[in-house]
Amino acid sequence: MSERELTMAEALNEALHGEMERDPGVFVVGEDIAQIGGLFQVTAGLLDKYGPQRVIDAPISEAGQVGAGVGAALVGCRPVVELQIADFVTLTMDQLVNHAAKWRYMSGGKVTVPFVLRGAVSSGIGMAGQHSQTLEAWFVHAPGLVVIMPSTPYDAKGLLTAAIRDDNPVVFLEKRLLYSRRGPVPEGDYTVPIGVADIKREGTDVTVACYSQGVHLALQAGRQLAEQGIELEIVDLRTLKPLDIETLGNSVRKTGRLVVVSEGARAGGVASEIVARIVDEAYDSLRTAPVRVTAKDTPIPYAAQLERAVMPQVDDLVAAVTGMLEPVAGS
Amino acid sequence: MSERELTMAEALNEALHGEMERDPGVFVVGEDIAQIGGLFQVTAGLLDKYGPQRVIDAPISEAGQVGAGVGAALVGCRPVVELQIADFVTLTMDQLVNHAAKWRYMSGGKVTVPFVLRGAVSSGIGMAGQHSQTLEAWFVHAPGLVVIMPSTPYDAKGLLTAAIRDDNPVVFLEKRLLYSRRGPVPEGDYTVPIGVADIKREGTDVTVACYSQGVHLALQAGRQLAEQGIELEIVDLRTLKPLDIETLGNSVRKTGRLVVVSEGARAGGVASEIVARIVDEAYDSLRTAPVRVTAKDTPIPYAAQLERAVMPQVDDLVAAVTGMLEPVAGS
Amino acid sequence: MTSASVVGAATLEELLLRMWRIRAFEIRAMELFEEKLIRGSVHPYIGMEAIAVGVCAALRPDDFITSTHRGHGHCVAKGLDLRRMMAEIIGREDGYCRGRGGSMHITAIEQGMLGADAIVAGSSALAVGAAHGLRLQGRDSVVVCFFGDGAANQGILHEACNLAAVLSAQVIFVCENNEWAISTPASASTRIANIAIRAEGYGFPGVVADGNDVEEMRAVTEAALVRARAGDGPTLIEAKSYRITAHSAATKVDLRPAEELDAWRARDPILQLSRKLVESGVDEARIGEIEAQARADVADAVEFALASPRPDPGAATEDVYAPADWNVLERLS
Amino acid sequence: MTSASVVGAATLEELLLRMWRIRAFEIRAMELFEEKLIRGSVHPYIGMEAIAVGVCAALRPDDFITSTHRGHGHCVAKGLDLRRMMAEIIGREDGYCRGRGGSMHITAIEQGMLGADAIVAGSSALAVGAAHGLRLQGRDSVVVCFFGDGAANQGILHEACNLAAVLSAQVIFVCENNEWAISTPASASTRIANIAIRAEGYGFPGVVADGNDVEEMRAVTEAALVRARAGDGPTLIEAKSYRITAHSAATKVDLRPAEELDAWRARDPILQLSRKLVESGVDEARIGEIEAQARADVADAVEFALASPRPDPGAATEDVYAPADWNVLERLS
Ligand SMILES: Cc1ncc(C[n+]2csc(CCOP(=O)(O)OP(=O)(O)O)c2C)c(N)n1
Ligand SMILES: Cc1ncc(C[n+]2csc(CCOP(=O)(O)OP(=O)(O)O)c2C)c(N)n1
Ligand SMILES: [Mg+2]
Ligand SMILES: [Mg+2]
Repeated sequence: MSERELTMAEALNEALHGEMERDPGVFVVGEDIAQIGGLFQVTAGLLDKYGPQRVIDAPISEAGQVGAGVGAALVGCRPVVELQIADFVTLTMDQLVNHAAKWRYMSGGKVTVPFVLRGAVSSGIGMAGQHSQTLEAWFVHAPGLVVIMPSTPYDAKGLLTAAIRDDNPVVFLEKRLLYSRRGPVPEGDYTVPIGVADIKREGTDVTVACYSQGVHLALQAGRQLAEQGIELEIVDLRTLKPLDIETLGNSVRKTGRLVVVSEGARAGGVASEIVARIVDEAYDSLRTAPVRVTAKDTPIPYAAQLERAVMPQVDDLVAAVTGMLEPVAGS
Repeated sequence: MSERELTMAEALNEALHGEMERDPGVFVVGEDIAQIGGLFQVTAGLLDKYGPQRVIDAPISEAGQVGAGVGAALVGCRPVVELQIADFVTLTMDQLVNHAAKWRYMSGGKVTVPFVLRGAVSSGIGMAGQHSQTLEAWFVHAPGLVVIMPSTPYDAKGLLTAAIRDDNPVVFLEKRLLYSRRGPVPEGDYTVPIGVADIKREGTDVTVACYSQGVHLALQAGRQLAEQGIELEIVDLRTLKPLDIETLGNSVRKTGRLVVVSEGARAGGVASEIVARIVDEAYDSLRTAPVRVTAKDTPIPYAAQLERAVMPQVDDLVAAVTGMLEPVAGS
Repeated sequence: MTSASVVGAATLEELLLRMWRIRAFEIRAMELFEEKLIRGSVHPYIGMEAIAVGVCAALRPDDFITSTHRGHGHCVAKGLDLRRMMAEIIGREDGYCRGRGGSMHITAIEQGMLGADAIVAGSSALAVGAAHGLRLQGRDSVVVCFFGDGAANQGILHEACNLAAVLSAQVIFVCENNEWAISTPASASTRIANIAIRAEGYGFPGVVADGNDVEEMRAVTEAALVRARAGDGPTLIEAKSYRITAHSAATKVDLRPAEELDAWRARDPILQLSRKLVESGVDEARIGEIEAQARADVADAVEFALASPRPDPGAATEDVYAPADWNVLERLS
Repeated sequence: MTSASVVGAATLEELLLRMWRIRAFEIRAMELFEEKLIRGSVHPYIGMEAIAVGVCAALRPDDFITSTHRGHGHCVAKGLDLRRMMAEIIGREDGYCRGRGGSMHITAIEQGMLGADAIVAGSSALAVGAAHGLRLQGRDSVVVCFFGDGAANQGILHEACNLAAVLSAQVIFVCENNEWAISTPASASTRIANIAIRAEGYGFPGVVADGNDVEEMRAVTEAALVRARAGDGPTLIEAKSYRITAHSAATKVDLRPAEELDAWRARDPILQLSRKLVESGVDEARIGEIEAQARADVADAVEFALASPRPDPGAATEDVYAPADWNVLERLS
């Protein structure tokens, strides 16, 4: 059986086609998603198949779209709202956090909000300050939300399918540079379980906790370091909330060392959260201080070499790993 | 010289009076802040003195108010916008993060945005899910913002004065339960420096990093534990961004133990960030794993005993401290 | 008591009873707040009863509403159980939200109440999405979105109105213009006399109605329902009214001029309807009975609520997430 | 080249030169994007030049504007230096933002340009606040807020318009209705024919103008300026126009019907103004000179920009915060 390869954008598109076919309550809303199939073609072909009531080119009003998604979810639909660029989530934080995330709890557990908010994280291509942010840390800090960031086409299709079927509000962030990356994707229906990390590379020396684009930085660093005899264990978290602390903890207990990679800003980022969780979970197994490899605490600049300077690079990860393996003076 | 005592609300009010008197570019905007002086009287008396152009009862439109603040700051004013309840900041995240926080950097450092956003954090009194959040972790994760949360009337007046004079956008969060707490406050002009923590209690056994209401939990726990001969060192961070890692690091290097208290939700919270920073800064000085005492990962429920159950209590802090002082089996 | 039926053409006496139930509920709620049995806040609907009762009298049971911080009146008018409402606002296990939500968050989807919302204007987009969802399900149920004059200036309302227009959503926007938003008069928060005119900017009808006249409220709602069910899209109804009480039970400073208050007190919707009924031949005593009935219903609700158990603190972390494969305790970070 | 003067009553020839400068700039920018010298995106203002040039011709140098993702035209019209603009959009140190901002974030407060904003409608509230700030400073400078037809449906615009009305802020809202928002026609994103009518909902005037007629744009702006400077509050000007190019240099699918595009091409504002000048006696050759001059200015700007140094990566973390006592490197978390 030859393995079929798709881009991540195609994989996501298949997930949407599959779920819209399967469940008439699934519908998609967003800017420029119907007629042209979205700027990144993730919603391509849906309008022709499912019509304008289920595939909606919405007016530019992100908060309204998210709020409408919540309302439709409350009456039993499974809306999927696309943010053209993930930064625009800033406009929707009230509908997302004060509404989607809390409605179930505030109702005493009586209602469910099966709602997916997808968006493209667009750093790395010069889109500059207002189009390059990745804010997963905010969502992790909003009880009631599920947060997913896939790194491969396979995971993307399976996780988006799982997200749509999940009865909770899900924020699903797609790194734009990954849309065109290819990988094997089975045809038809499958899910990748939410809350389960995936070990993308086994190793014995240092655990790398990562997700989305960070996984690819880690894989590249892993190849480089293997040449020096250093074996990374790469744990692709895939979902940030819930976090698969078990898999990550087991890996850290094995290697005794942890590097966390995140493209989010450093202060208050997901990397900090993961360090704190591992401190709770596996402190005594740590042979050295966990290290965070993150974006710097700046807005994202436009010029190429500036953007590169503030975003985490493979070299930063390599340096972090080799730094923690050096014998510490006096210990 | 007898020490004058004021409530925190009165202290904040003095800071506003002082700065409006001193600088004609300072003006205040918010809901119900002019005619009735704000729900918590922080802006009392300003309208009479400075008139409706500088003390503005705005239409309910929080994003618009914040955006207007940014615009006024760009032309050289120093606006102070009040959010009646801090949760409503969800409505303003785009103006705050994509505009206030980034405008300077995106302009290549040419413009300044001297803007203060104040709001009341209202947990503890049954205001329920949409009126009880404390989201400082989000702001810490937004490069360009300064984040301040005072615990005493003295600090509140000095820090608000410093915030208004600072050339950066500042988010200033005031715990509503602290408004009526009294403490010594000097008359006239003074500032408390931004970015400098304050040791509210010296001790040798465990460092407690805290801020806002957390300081009062810590002080109470400190008194209880002192009776058992355990001496807490209570570091009131006061500003969360920039973080005074030096003072905190020195304390941890002295005590070898850290508990972080935050009323924010646990996952992705400020407590996680502080643990990660101390892991960077003073890992080798730690004698045991740092512990976080935080709110649970839920929206805030209404009923009293539920709200108490999800918010961090003095007992939780006491248990955390005694837990980390118990001899660990096998070590 | 059993929940009021909202089906069919209720008689004026029935409408009066519903209005009295709201008022009696609010009076008791304010007292319970003073007695510290209710925490947080209570925003009484007193003086505005004709709006919710008139609008909801036109609805079918399978129609929906969204509500506000000032939501008790909408709940009662939609037929919610006073007992479970009262249990909720004093924070007990038998409350509609098991004490999690409180006064500002009563939700009862099974009765068409999508939820009260303490974010001013916050539920407007929810209403639009719910309406669109119902359409997809082939249902002609309509969603009514209540909001205040103060809420009219929030961005989300603009987005919701425009989206509703574009989708021809089966939504009715009901602006409860009670002239004030806490301490801010509507005249200070906009430059226009009638919020209803904003509907033109979205391309659907805007209607000004007397919010103290329950029959007029029912009639304008009926017209809007016909439009909505036919797929012709939303209507904005601006109900002119007034809150006779202060903004909330916790309000300390109330700026409303005495004359203004007096003028509106004279136009009290309950008073007006009672007078009308008497003029049409109903016995004064019967009016008294209706009030007594409502007060008795509320007394019963309070008794029920106070007897209801307090929620178990150990359950405080439940129900953040809906059940799911991944949702086993140890995976929840 | 030196930056175009925008003071006083510019002659039609001067206006044509400005319009040509915009067009020539955009043509080169699209080429440079193709050549990968420009990253991210370029949203050409081609076809809409009469709006920015007409509006800005009415302004004083101490008036302000806020701009959008499609902001180059506003910058040129406001008199910004083509060299520093070009250096910015190719990411060099001599750019207006030292290469930090790029095409969507040019800021030049010293020239009354408060900033381009890549958040659709995002700068509308900024404009209102800036206007209020200017008033507090005793200045009668006016702030013009440019935004698109797509932007008109964003909540923040509603809030900004209402706030401006309430404050009688010296703001002019200029809606550049170019009929499309990426792939979404204005007719699909609202149910109204003229966005200008929304002004009524805020209580200030709304005017529809021919956005391809530079003189009309200048005239309606002048009227709005008088109003604004007199303290009478904002005006909404809806400029009907069209973008002749696709949404951005990166656009792959363009849905615009060929006939629609052709019809608007025939109404090209540069063409129209050129024709008018010729009709009024100006030499065809002079028109050609103006175009040549603009192209030369842009060529000079490109040369300047390419010669400008790339920003130092080591400085990438500077300027996040303004200087302050606390702002010493080791305290910055
Ligand atoms: C987004 C938001 N801003 C502010 C508040 C605080 N607040 C509660 S009620 C209210 C006034 C609302 O006025 P209106 O919409 O006219 O409703 P009314 O209270 O008059 O029924 C305000 C400002 C809030 N709850 N939500
Ligand atoms: C808040 C926000 N949503 C979406 C986008 C993506 N986007 C960029 S331009 C654009 C269309 C804007 O249309 P319009 O306001 O008509 O301006 P035009 O491009 O036609 O000049 C969109 C949707 C954005 N930049 N900001
Ligand atoms: Mg009101
Ligand atoms: Mg457009």
